[in-house]
Amino acid sequence: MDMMERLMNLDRRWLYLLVGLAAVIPILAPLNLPVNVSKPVQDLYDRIESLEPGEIIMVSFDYGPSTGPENDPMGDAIIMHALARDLRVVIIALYPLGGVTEAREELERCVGDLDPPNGQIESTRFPGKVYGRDFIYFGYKDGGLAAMRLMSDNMHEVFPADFYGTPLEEYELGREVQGYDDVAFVMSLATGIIGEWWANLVNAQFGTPVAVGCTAVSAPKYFAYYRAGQMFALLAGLKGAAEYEYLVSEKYPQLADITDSFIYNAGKGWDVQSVVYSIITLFIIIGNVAFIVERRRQKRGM
Amino acid sequence: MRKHPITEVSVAAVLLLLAPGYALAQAPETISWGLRMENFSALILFVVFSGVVMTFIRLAHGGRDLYIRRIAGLNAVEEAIGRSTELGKKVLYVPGIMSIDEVQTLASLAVLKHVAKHTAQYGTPLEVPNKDPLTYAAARETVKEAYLEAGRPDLFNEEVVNYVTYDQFAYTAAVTGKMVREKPAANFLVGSFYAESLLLAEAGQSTGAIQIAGTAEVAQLPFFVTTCDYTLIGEELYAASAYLSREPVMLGSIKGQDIVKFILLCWIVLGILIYTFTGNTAMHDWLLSQ
Amino acid sequence: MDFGTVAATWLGAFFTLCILSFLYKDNPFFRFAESVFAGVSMGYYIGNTFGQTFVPNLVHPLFTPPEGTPREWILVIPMLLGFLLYTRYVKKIAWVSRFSLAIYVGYYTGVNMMQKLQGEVLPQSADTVVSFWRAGAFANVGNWISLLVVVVGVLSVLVYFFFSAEHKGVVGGVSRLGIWFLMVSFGAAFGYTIMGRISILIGRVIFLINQWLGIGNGGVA
Amino acid sequence: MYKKQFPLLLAFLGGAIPIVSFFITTPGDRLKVTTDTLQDWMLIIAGAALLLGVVNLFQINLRKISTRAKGWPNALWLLLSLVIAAILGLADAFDTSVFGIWGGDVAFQWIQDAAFKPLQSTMFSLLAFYVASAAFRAFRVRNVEAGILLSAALIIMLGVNPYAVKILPFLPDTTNWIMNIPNAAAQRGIIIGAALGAASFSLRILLGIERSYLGLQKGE
Repeated sequence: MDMMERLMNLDRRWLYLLVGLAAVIPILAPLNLPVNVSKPVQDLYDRIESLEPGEIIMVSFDYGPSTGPENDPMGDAIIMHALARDLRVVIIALYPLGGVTEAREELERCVGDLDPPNGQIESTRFPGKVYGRDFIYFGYKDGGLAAMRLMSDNMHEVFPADFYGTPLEEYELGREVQGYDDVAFVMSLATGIIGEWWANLVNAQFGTPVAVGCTAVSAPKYFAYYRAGQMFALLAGLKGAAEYEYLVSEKYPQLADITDSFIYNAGKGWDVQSVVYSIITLFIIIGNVAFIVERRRQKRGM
Repeated sequence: MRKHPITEVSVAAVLLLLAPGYALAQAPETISWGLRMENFSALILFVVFSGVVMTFIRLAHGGRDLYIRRIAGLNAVEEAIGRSTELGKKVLYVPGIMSIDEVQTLASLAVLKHVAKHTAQYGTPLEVPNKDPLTYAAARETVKEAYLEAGRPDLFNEEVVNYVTYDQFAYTAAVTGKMVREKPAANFLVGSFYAESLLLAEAGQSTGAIQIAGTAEVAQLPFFVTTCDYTLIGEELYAASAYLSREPVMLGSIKGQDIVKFILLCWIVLGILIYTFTGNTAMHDWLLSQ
Repeated sequence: MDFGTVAATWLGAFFTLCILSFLYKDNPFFRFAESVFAGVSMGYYIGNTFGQTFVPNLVHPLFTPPEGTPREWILVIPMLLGFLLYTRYVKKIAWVSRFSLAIYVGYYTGVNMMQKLQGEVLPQSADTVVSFWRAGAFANVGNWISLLVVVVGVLSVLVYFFFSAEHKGVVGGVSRLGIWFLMVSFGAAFGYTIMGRISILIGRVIFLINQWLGIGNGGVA
Repeated sequence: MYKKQFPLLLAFLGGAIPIVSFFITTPGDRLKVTTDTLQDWMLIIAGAALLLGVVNLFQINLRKISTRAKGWPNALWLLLSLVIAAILGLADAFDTSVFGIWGGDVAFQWIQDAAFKPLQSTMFSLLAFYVASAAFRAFRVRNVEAGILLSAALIIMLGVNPYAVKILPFLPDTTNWIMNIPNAAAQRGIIIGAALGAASFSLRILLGIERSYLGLQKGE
């Protein structure tokens, strides 16, 4: 029969249709596919859970819009987790191609609309949390490695003013953070090499604990750093983001509500990725079964 | 010896390039003549490499027969052009998306010259769309000369080698569109490629064209290998022009490069043995900047 | 939202759908989008080249230097080399256009050659010179095997690239092994890269659903 | 004669300067500074070349329009959008306003948001579909090599499948091992080989043996 042959030479557009549906459906109606929390992700969660209220963490936005689907939910989850635990958050951006807007957008997504220069400083999502005291956005700095080296004890030289142009000295949290020693750890949300710099420069030279949230494509590279102990935790791609989001949502139902209200979150991204991978895997297997059956038949036929 | 115009010209060249820059260069006077020790290993490698390669070029020039193994992708070049000729369809040649500051692009242009010569001989239409303007300029020279050498300068016009746009994906959109509409019988995807590699190769595959790809971009090789009929992998791309031209001088340089590769292999093996059994890291350390 | 933003969103959605329609088949909408894409991107790079290259590196230092700084007359040379490229349109002196190409190629060839030797051959080889004895290699069988796999992999792939020897006998066997290593690498990298591609698609889907159709509250930019 | 030889000489010299300055220092490190100056010049040459492409685009598309060749309206759209985007871009570059209404920067940003960026990222996103069809077609057990290719890909793909990982919990670690060990080894082999090949090709260029990029014959 020619069904096998037809399967083998299936019009590729059917496959395109399935992939397209797999990308749209989970966004509109989440499938909530299971996630298995892995150790590198659990490490980050445990670290944040173990910090004392009032301690400061630094989140660096080292990616641009093209990897937003992977990195954005990591930023959301960690910022909200920290605020829910009454930690304080310092946000910076080092990625030249769009890191600065990513950081502002994710911050506003987490805390609600902000306009510090005109007085809108209290978070609408986290009542009582105030810009400049509980969280602050230092803005973007170019120069990568050089800036990171200088930040170790001259934070104010690198960032004289915050994102909105107000001198750091005018904010309580701004005054307090003079260098890496003032933060409990640095979390880098990275797309390219900047995350590696945090590990092999900042962690290696200044001993600052570093965690990285990287894209799936660069994950194997970062996994080697994690194994070598140069970073204490690692979120890799949509999978890592979904695992972390899951942990936080389990413990803090109020955060789960916020996350669920987003049109996009890591759980949905993970759904899309899992389904697309399953479709491709399935088709590869079908294609091979058809191929083997067909070849057998041809051999017998001759 | 007769005085050659080249002497004056070369003096002019030195003046043009070196003198003004050198004279105006302002730098601390603390540095004087010396070797950059941090690049010392590279210097030795450079000297050995150039020495061996040039020796073999000389030997080849002297008429020594040099064996080079078969490279399947290159043997298929003529087959692909032949099929286009039979079908009366176009040959599409994509020289990558990078400029001529990238060696892969230059290697691609050398292959292009060979391809263009054949298409000119057979009168098969050729199209070379470009993303980079300097590559475009160089490819135009290359193809024009190839047509001239093949005795068919009449076949050359401004549309054979053309310019599309400087954006990677806009270029890809235009070229994939072209593939689907004009259905070339042979697609060459040779040079430096990034994310567009699979878009081009998969679109080309869907039209049933014979596809020959070549790149040294490690991240793109998987996509070419899975979607093209033949793929020149890394070093094979750089050897392609020598292989196709069969010129002894070129083959000599391939031979020389093989010898250096062999020396390097021996160094690695010996280094591992010494490191493992004596703990001496000298052979490892020497390879890194001092 | 102001009119400009709304218009940009609608146009963006229109173009997004035009490109996606190519998946079904080539059609007039894709051809239109393709042409606009080529035109707009070219215009963009013209603006970009002037804004990022010509104005700061040529116009300012040569024609409008800030007060107190002298004009950098030396920039006349690259400007001239740039103009030489255009002599190709004048048949008689067309050969002069090769000068600029030659300098450009020569310079980068020199730079690249050093970069390849110093930045690729040396460190990558150095990473392969490992000890099977030290660094706790024997303490952990897994590590030892990994080391062995790396060394065998690198060497066999290098043997595959030998052009002087026919792939027969020992050389043939080792280079076959090299091909297997290449296949593992290609297969794995292919399977792995799909992840990154999916997230780009998600970005587009969210743009259409959220920004254009206005469903949900905020997402990937 | 010098028409042919002079460019080759320029190429040699252009390459010799960075190579020499890579290895030796000269008084005041002037050779290094010269090399850096050359680098800036190259950017200007590359920028100047952009207009070469524009000239060709106009040549080809104006001919299409004037002869009413197939698809000529698209040629018109192409030139029109090129001109508009270029005007806005130049207005931005020279800090002027467009028709005195919009600031150049605002207008240039708008056309990027409305057309350039969505077109660019959608074209990029087609890859998600293409990887699927390429994988389906290419990963077949035709022979030993193809079988290895397929197995490696399948292991990796199952490693990110939540259900497969539930059954085979070692898959994610296997994925990392394959990516970091055999994959890295093969890539290293390719990189070393390719770097040597590139160096040898570079040498042929500097010596004037490879000259097809200049449109020169051998021996000229």
